[in-house]
Amino acid sequence: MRREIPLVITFVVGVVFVISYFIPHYPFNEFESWFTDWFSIVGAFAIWLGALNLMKISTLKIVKQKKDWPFSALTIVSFLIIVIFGFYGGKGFRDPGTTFDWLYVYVYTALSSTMFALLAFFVASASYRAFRARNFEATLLLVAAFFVMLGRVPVGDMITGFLPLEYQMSHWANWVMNILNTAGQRAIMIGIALGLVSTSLRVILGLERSYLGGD
Amino acid sequence: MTKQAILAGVILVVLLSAGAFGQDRPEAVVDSSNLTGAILPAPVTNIEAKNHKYDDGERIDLFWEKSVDDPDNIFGYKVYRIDKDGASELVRELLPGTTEYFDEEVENDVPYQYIVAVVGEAGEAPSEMTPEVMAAWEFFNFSKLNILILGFIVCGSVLFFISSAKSGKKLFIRKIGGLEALEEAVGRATEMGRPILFIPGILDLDDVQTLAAITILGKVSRVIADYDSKILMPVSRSLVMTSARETIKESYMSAGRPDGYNDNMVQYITDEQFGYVAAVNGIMVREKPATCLYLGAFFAESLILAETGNSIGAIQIAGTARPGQLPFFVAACDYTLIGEELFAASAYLSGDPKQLGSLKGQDIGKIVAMSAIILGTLAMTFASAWELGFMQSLLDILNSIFVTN
Amino acid sequence: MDWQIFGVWLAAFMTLGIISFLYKDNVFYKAAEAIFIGISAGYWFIVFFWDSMVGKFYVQAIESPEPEHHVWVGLILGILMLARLSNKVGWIARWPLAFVVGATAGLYMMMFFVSNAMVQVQSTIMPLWETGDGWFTVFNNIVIIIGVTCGLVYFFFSKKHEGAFGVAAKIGIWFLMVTFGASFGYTVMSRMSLMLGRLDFLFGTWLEMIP
Amino acid sequence: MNTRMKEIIATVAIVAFFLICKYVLPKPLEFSPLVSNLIIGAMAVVFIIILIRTLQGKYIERRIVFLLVGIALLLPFFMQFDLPLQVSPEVKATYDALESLPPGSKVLASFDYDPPSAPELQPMADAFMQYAFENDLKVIIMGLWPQGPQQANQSIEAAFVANPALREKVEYGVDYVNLGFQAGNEFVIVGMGKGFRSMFPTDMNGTPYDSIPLVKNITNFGNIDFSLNFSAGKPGTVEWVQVGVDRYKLRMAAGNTAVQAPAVYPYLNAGQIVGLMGGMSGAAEFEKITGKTGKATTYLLSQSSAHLVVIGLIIIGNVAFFREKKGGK
Repeated sequence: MRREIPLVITFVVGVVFVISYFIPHYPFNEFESWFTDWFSIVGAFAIWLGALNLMKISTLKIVKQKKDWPFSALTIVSFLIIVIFGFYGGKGFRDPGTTFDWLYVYVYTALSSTMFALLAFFVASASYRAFRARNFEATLLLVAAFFVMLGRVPVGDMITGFLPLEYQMSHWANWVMNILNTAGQRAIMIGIALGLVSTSLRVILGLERSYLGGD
Repeated sequence: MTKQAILAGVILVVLLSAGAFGQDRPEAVVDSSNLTGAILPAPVTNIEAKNHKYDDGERIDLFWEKSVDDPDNIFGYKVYRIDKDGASELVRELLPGTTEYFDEEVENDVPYQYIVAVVGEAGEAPSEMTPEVMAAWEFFNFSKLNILILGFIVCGSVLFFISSAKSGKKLFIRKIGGLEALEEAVGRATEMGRPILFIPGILDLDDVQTLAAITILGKVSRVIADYDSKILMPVSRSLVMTSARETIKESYMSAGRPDGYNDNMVQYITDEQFGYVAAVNGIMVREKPATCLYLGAFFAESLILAETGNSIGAIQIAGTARPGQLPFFVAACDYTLIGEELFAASAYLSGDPKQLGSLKGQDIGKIVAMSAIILGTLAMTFASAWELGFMQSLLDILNSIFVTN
Repeated sequence: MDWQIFGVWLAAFMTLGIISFLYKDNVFYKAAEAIFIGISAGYWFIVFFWDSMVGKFYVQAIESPEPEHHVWVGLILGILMLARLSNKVGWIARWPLAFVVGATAGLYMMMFFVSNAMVQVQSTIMPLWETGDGWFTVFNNIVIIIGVTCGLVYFFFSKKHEGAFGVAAKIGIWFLMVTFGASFGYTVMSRMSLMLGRLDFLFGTWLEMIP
Repeated sequence: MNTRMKEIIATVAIVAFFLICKYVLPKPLEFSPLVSNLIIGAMAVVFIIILIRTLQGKYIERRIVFLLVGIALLLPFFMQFDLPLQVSPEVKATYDALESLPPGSKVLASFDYDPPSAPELQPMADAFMQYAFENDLKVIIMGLWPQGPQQANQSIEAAFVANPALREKVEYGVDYVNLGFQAGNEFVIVGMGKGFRSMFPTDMNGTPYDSIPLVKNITNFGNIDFSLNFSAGKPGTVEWVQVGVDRYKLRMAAGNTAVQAPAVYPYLNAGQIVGLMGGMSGAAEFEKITGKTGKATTYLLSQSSAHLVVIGLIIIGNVAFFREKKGGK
């Protein structure tokens, strides 16, 4: 039973979504909107699960005094702070001027943006040490990258300023993006779409069960 | 019997609508009294009301050509709906420039008529009343029949090949270039007496890319067991750790050297992305592996790993289906399994009927796509260049197969 | 105390704390990271609570004049999801998981098949003859058609890459490489922009040096 | 001197640097053309030194590369150059689509991004908001990312700051509305196809859908004239195209982060979206064509210099690579 019920659920729900694409009326449209509503609610719980799991792991770390446990305490405290202000704020919790908004602007934004901004430095350093034109394919890649990188900023047009306007770098970049890139992306896209169709089919029919985990 | 009933129904409807036509235009509908002495704007023309096709019988589409006074001398349009009792209702006021309205507040199978009035300074200029129209209910969306058929072809071939692979039929998959490179790279590490680093991405076991990586790990660890070289495998998920340990252990068993295996080959580091990368970097710098394999789902850490690998002079082979990271791997690694090649490699190595069959089924889909593109292009070219009639009809057929709206 | 000024200083301090990772992993970075993890989990927690649970579920199920009872099923599925936290009853979390996986599979199957396969195939069918857009358009059409077809050939696994087929696969991989190059260039652009945003904050908002 | 000492000295130096920046240097700081050119010259010299060192087989340390990039990104902020900027066809198409909308049109703006992507997408959103309010387009805001609606509020505020007259003119609930976030990724779009009301029973502040004048008559995508989507990943433009455009016939243009943009071009060329703004350059072009110059335009010089640095580093690395390869043979 532990295995069969999930397989039945997956089958029924998947089939309803496929059928309601073709048959636009009752009962499938009704089911589809029900499932859509449920999905939205389950999605919220999935996020809570993640948050609660984080709290669980952090608490265990503190209790067992594992390495770096003070940082786990910091995580829990900051979680609690924003959650408390969020609840306290009521429905307008994130209106400009609220404490929650203050936390969003000055703490959350600063931290999350900087975290991802670090990548700028890693890209640069990898450019110096790792990106090599070691064969024809890699050379092609780097040359295309140069065209795009120069063509998408004014400096490209400045370098090619001696050429007529429609032959300047930005037009080359446009061409690379709209023609060459489109062609390649399309091939990848069609391939991925077919892959997704066959994976989805296997999932709906219960041939693919790895998402259910072991035992 | 049924036929007669339908006939009777049709006659009834015709009579009713004739009756509706016979009625005077309801006075209450629009106020066309000319109060200011200004001239009424020109009414809209060619008004048409249609049942919206292939829905649940919940919508009527209204189209018209805009008033010649639009946009300078009018305030907008008003849509009136008249039900079968002759009662009219203002359903919506629209902006100048509008030429269509979709009425979704109608009941199924009830006849309605419509009037669109142009609102100007002098008042409203009504259009003609449309013939009666009903929002009808259709069982199947026939405009999507082609999608269903194409879908059946792709899904059918996937299922067909899976079942034929299961029944023991041998399915041909071309050799994947990266696999040979993989074996060479392991050999090189052995010659140099240095370890091999294997990173299975940073996602958990429920991701197909991680699964493919574990399949390939089976092959790699078998070669390692045969050559008696050393493997390092820091992972960021505890489930991945368990299954990687089992895989490597199995390889050592089947190579006849169960004593060569130990659990330290696979180590769990941390779930935290950057923390994991920092730790792996440390291992790379300390142990100086001769070969680094990055197979699985990667995010921003791809280029950090590849850079460190490069700085210690390792041979690097990567494979991922995440398009965002592929450029960095291709530029920084010696060999890269691109997208589907990762899954193909896994299918090739494992011989799993499910994977092989899907791969084959997808190939059928690609044949359909490629032939449609080539045929369609030829047909369109000939049709436009020499106006060949049969080419135009071929093109029309292809268009009807691939049209989606 | 002016909270806005304090906020800017705090944000600057946190920004520098994370940037310090570039030198090496250190206690400031770890602290900033720990706060980040907590704050972002809390942020999502709260927004999902107000917008999804109160803004949608509560309104639909209870507050609305015509309550919709079916959403209670969604709530039950959601609660079952939380069973994952326990080892004993964790297996029951597979039911909502099966629901999510099934819904996603069913929707994706149609979405991707139509938008990413059929529409793309249809729009790759283009004339190789001048139809009023000039011969350069024809040239571009040829390039796209060759690119897409050869790209598909490269990802075709049922036939060996030899002869004419091998040549097509080779051309296919070149197209893929140029595509990756374009992505590469764009990704660099993106990464640099992110850092620019932070520098603008540090030297503009905080230090007020940027004109 | 041991490492510990060095680190302490470096920390003190960094703190001193920021304190000097804060309390000593003139504000705002602007380089004269001479100084700007000298700096550019100095950077060129640094690159030549790096090239020579690398050719000698002495790769410079990562942290020095980091520092170099930081400088290359930072210093152009203080320089004044006039940059030529050509608007690409896909950005122009976005603008043309907006221009073709008669006043009073209802535009659905989905904010599907978070603060890390804001440097690229916020300038587009700011310019769009100001444009929409000035041209009397009715904006319906929503987010598939929880942070989106809050970013939208920032854009509205930015529009009010850029054109203070708008603060009086524009009214919440009549000229724009913020429906907030809803969980469920692409399923939210599916649900909206059936009815906006079911996915957003209330707006961001809990006002019931039916008591908001702007949206109470909007049932689904059929009542929307145009849609603009600011997207940093999944769910975003791809999902909007797949569900909103291909299934519910929405007319749409998109603003994307540069990471995502290349994958969206096939949709653009297949006519599934009418326009596309990609990354910082797309944002700057959009600012230029709408005449709402903002952050993206000021970032362009730094962006250019960063690209040059990356290209320079790749070239230096490869020159050394080929030399080694030759030497190896």
